[in-house]
Amino acid sequence: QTTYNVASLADFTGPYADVMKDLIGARRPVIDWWNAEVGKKIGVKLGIKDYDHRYDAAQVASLWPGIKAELNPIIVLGVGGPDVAALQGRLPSDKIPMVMSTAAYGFAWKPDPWIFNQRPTYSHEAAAFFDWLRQKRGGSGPLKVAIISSEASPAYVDQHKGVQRYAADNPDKVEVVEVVFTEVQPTDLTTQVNRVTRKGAEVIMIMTNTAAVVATKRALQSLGKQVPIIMSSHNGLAESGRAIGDVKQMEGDYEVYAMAAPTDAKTPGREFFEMLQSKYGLKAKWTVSAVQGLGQALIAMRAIEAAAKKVGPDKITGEAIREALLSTTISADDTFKILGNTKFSNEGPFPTQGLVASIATIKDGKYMEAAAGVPVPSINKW
Amino acid sequence: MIDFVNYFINGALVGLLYALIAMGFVVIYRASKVFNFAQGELVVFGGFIVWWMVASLGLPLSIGIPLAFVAAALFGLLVERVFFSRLAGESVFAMVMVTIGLLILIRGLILVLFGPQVRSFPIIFPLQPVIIGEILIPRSLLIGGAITVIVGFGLSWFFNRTRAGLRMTAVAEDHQVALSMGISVKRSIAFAWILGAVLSTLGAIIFLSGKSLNFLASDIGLAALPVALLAGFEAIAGVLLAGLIVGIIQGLVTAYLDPIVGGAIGTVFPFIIMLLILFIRPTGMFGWKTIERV
Amino acid sequence: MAFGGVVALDNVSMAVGADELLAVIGPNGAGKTSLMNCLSGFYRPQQGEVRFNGSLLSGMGVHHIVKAGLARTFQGTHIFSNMTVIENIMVGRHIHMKSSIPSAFFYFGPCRREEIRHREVVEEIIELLEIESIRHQPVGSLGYGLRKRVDLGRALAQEPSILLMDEPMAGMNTEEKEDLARFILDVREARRIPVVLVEHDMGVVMDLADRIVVLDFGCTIAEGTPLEIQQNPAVLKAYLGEGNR
Amino acid sequence: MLELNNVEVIYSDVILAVKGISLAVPDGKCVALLGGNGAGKSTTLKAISGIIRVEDGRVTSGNINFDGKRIDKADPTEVVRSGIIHVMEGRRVLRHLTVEQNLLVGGHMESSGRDVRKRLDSVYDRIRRLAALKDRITGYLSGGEQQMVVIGRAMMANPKLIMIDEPSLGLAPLMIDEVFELLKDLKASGTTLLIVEQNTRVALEIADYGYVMENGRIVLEGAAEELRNNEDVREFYLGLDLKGERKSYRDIKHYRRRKRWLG
Amino acid sequence: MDPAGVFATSFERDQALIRTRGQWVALVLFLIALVVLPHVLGPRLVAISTNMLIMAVVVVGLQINMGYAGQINLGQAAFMGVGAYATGALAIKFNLPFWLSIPLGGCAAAVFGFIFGLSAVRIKGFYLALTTIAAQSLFHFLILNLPQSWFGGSNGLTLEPAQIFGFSFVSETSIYYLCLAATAAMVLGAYGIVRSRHGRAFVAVCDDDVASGLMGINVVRTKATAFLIGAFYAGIGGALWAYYVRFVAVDQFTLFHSIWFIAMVIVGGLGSITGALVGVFVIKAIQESFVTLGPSIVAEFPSLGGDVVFALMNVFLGGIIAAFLIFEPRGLMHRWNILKRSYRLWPFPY
Ligand SMILES: Nc1ncnc2c1ncn2[C@@H]1O[C@H](COP(=O)(O)OP(=O)(O)OP(=O)(O)O)[C@@H](O)[C@H]1O
Ligand SMILES: Nc1ncnc2c1ncn2[C@@H]1O[C@H](COP(=O)(O)OP(=O)(O)OP(=O)(O)O)[C@@H](O)[C@H]1O
Ligand SMILES: [Mg+2]
Ligand SMILES: [Mg+2]
Repeated sequence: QTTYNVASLADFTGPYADVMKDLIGARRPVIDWWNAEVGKKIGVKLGIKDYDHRYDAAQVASLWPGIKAELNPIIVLGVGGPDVAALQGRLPSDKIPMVMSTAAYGFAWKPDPWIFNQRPTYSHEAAAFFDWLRQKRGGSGPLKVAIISSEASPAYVDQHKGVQRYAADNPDKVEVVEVVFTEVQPTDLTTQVNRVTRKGAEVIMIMTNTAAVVATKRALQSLGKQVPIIMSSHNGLAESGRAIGDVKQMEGDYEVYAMAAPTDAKTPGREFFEMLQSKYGLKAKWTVSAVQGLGQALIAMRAIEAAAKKVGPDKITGEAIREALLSTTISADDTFKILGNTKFSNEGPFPTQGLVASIATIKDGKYMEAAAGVPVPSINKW
Repeated sequence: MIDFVNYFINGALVGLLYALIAMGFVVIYRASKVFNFAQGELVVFGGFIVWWMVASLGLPLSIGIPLAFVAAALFGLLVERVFFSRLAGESVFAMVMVTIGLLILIRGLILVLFGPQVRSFPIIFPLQPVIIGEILIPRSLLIGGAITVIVGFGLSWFFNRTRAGLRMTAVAEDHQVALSMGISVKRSIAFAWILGAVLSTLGAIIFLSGKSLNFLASDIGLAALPVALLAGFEAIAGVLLAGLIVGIIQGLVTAYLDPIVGGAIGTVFPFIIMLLILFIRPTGMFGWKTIERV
Repeated sequence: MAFGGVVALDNVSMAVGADELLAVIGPNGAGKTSLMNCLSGFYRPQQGEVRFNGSLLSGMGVHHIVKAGLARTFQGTHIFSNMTVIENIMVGRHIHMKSSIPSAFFYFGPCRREEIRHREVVEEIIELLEIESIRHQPVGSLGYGLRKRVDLGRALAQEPSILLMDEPMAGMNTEEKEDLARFILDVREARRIPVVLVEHDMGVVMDLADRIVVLDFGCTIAEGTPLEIQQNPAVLKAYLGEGNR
Repeated sequence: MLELNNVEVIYSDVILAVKGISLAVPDGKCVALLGGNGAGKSTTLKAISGIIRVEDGRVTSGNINFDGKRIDKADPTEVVRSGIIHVMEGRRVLRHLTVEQNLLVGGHMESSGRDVRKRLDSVYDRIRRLAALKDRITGYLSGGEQQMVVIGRAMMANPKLIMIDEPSLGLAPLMIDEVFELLKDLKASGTTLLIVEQNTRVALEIADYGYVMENGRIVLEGAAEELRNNEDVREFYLGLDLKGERKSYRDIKHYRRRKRWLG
Repeated sequence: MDPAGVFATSFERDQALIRTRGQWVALVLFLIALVVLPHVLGPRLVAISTNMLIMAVVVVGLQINMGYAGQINLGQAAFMGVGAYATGALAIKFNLPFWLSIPLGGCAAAVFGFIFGLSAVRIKGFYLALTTIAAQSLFHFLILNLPQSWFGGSNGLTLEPAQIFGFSFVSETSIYYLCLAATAAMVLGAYGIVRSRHGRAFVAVCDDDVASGLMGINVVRTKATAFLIGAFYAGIGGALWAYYVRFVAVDQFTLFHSIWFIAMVIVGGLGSITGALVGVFVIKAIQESFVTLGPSIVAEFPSLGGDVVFALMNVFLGGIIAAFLIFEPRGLMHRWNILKRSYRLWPFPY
């Protein structure tokens, strides 16, 4: 039995400290489970260690050499932008791949990846939703979309740029009526929301943060308008619902991401989660963050499995894992249907083809899946 | 046209909110000559106190909010006790630097005491907007604006017309002279922070009523900074006008220029206005002129 | 020269000859300091002009006037209190030093040589003013009198071709005044430059000045030799008071 | 009423500025503290008023008593409340405030607004000049005018003891007379005075008793009369030659003539 | 400062930074330590050291700006960002070698800083300092809204490693040496600047700008120069950063970063270059040890729960800075100077 290490980056003290409990809470049990049920069989044991990167690229950069020296990891579990920023230049020379939990960013969309996102970019996910909603709406005209974004972070800008690109390339499908810029904690959005609704927006996309969702929701409420909001994983229905006080107020709004939605339904993913709870001491709650952690860890585990199969359990290297990631398809069953069939390619850090997204909503006050297996369209680079 | 009026009114009200936050800067400055970099953090802290009293402990608004003000005042006092009482008479620069340490500390405290989660802030003012014809005014901002104007003129009266206000002005002018006249610098600074904390809490209530709250909301301090600079650090009532100017211009720019530029020019515009006006009036519109004598 | 309603200087005309010690006296608030400020360019007179060696000074930037050779000391203390005595006087050498920022960045070489060269001049001044023992003390911790001496040293370090002094003796006891008077005379002797002196100590003024101008409410009320001034009834009434001969 | 016993003052834990001085200011009298630059006169006053502490200084030994109470450990505000006002050197006006506001600050301890006005009027009465300037911003006043403001401000507090650091500094002769007239007036009305002064002649005129400081120590003390006749004081502080004539500044020879009592 | 009994015998001697043999020995030892450090310490510590070196350049610049010229600068991170972006753009678009693009990055930042400094023409005192906050928001706005082809917009810039004669600075150690060389040069330069007439002009303008004007100092230019130099240092730091991380994005240079830089200056002590270095070291060391310690504490006491421990770390960090400010508001260097002074006077304490 050969022991290898996995480095787990987490934001304990930075801006996303609140979701970390579920995210890393899900990673660890997956590895324990894998060690016990898969690793044992193939002769591989994995260790894992958490590092606090404060969601700060400088911190990641200063941590990384130490991680390499101390842990000599064969794979890294990353969180978000700063990890990509600080490590995308180094991983190729260090020959260690990184698997991300969040969606990808436009800035990391480069060929020959060492970084792998289980999900495409936020814009891809949004586009999948728009296509779905347009079909659901019926009719022929493009779906009129308003975007509430912010320049507080380049990641936010990236999101709306991607959607704008999609709209520009597919004028028959999506029309962006306006991009409204706000601060991280908007003072009041009534006038802005009023304006976009009068421009005929059929849906409002907010993938920045919950504060913006809450402010928009309040604006809609005070205007007496019913326009659905589409959110993403980090500011989704549950978070926004909590932030506004009651998830019932999010009735009719949506969240979209290329993973399973953490609904109450007895899905395979849910069963896997409960198994981890009962057998491997998983403490995280069944949230989007936990799903991200599960998906991410599973991708990593399956890649290691594939690599072990190829090069033998005692010869696994970061490079071999990357090879395995690029050459094998990780089937939906391998990830307990948390992800669809995942096939990475040399084109970019996320699967450019064959991805599917789930859409969740609040209906009659209950969180539930609105659609699953929604195909993610392809978008040209922006 | 009606749009324009709407943006104008809303901008003005948001501007008044900035003015209220900026008043926190000004009040602390006026009573102690300390420029408080931690103003945004004070707002968030005040917000969390309100959240804690009302949402977490479940006290009714009529009890929770006054209690929150008391707690904020105590916190202000605590800040003075712990940080500034030892520094009385030290250079003002040192005190200003302390506020930077305070900023970092309060952030940590908020994380420990209230956690990093986004909290739902209680609905203090009714959500229904005031609707006049086609003009639609958010109620919390409207009530807040009215409160701000009253508080602004009240404080202005206090600092400019009362003896206690004069005493504090003396402290802000020159700590040593104030001491030599038997004025307690410590008490003045304590008062400044109490007032600053209470005002920040009030600001938080108006800002956050019915919205969400986590420590990132402290950015409002940054947004209010140009207002304070524009008015001049000594001008309490002047902050109202500066707030209106900044708010209205920002509102209109966001509405009409952002879509053209395709970027958030509305957020940088206050800084540009501030620079322009400072070039014309180097100590803000109503700030004390620097006296240069040899 | 007027500030709002306050007329600080009203139609004052005067001239300082080369190598002359001109004293300006007058009651408090007469406009003496304002006059000095006009001369040194700190105030811009609304009317009239200041000429030095034929060239027009008024309207020039303050630091250009200094470069033209005018140095001054200040009423009260306007000394750089966080710097040591040496550094203060070295600031006086600023206009004579040339080193650019890049050369300062590469300190060793021309910049250092220049520093040392000027340091020697400064040491001479320190010796002249007898402040050797406090050379390295921060000026902020010095008493009032010593500060005034450093102030003078700083002005001297500029190697001015005209020196303005605003109440240099204030805050000194007789002995120190004597010292300072000596310094002033020495400077005049050594450098042969005109000096304009504002002072309230009549002993000093009468003894040192070649000529005296008396201001009151911004107007010249008398001008003449010390002896003439002492007899002038207008001056006695406005300024000296009976018994202060 | 004010007594200093063996007081030592240290700045920043290293600079010993006052090295064990003792002095007494009796009730209703005027005491002058004379001495050269850097002798420690201002430091002594600051030690009494407690201001020293904000300059990173400390009274390290000895004690200061006022009206039988120890005040060397007291807060500056308490010292002022007990009736001592310190007029600091350097005309520390509150620059952005008007003359009247400056004076009002001085009267801040008065219990009611009416009492303050009354004091204000009496100060205007005593210092006519200030009444004329009352709405001017003090930062722009001339040096002498500022000096009047700070003295007026001290009077506003109605203190038992006024300590004035160099009241004549920068004043025109006529004005010095005026100020000292004022001080005499104050003294006559029962206020005790402790004056630090470089203008030895006028100081000794008003003072009952004088101390001469050098290098942080008291080197000479005596009744004003005595001091005036002391040979050294005459030469070094009054600038008189042996015959009692004032020497001309032009005639001073350039060498170190200073005779030091100590170190 | 010399111990008792040592006197300067010449002006050169009096001005020298290092006056006794002991100090020389200490300095040489320190430099040797810096040089051999990568061979002794583990890579994590080397990385931290590299980080500290980069910060040191930025903070030394801030020290000149703030500690000497008295201008609080809230835009230092933005200036650093300008340097990083300029360097990145030059290296990518024009293929400039690093020894050209780094100084040019510094210059770009210097120009940006100078423009803000020029507002000293009209704006004075605290108002001037606070206008630098506009630098932050302008920088952010411009990078995100200028054409993507210039500075990459929201995509940021990705750099190739610095290269010279076919050697590329990829390894942690090589980057460390690159930064060490640059930082040493910059720090030495800083000592030169503050001892020259410019340094004195900065302090003079800070102390009393009216009087310094009347001493022949061009006040506006001096203030603007202070910003220029501060920004130049920030720019160099940013340029090194660009080659270190090899990816530049706006969110690496936020106001909060500026605030930390200021905290470093304060902890070290205003008005001392050495203080700036000490401040960087202390804060960074504390920060890094917390980051390192955190996960182990959680591993030891899982019951505590990660977030609580980490939040407490934040409080600690803030508390330490606040404690510094309360008990040593003038920074560590001030304490050190007092110690030295008593040593100099020893054995005669007063
Ligand atoms: N910048 C200014 N703004 C407003 N008023 C001014 C200004 N400068 C001077 N003054 C006024 O001008 C008058 C003359 O002042 P100045 O300082 O020249 O007097 P001075 O003769 O030097 O008196 P002193 O001997 O007391 O120093 C004063 O009444 C003063 O208040
Ligand atoms: N804040 C301070 N820090 C350090 N040393 C100080 C400080 N203030 C004064 N000193 C030192 O204490 C000594 C006495 O100073 P002080 O101001 O009491 O003198 P003084 O007698 O009032 O002189 P002057 O007549 O010049 O005003 C001086 O040597 C001075 O250097
Ligand atoms: Mg004058
Ligand atoms: Mg004194």
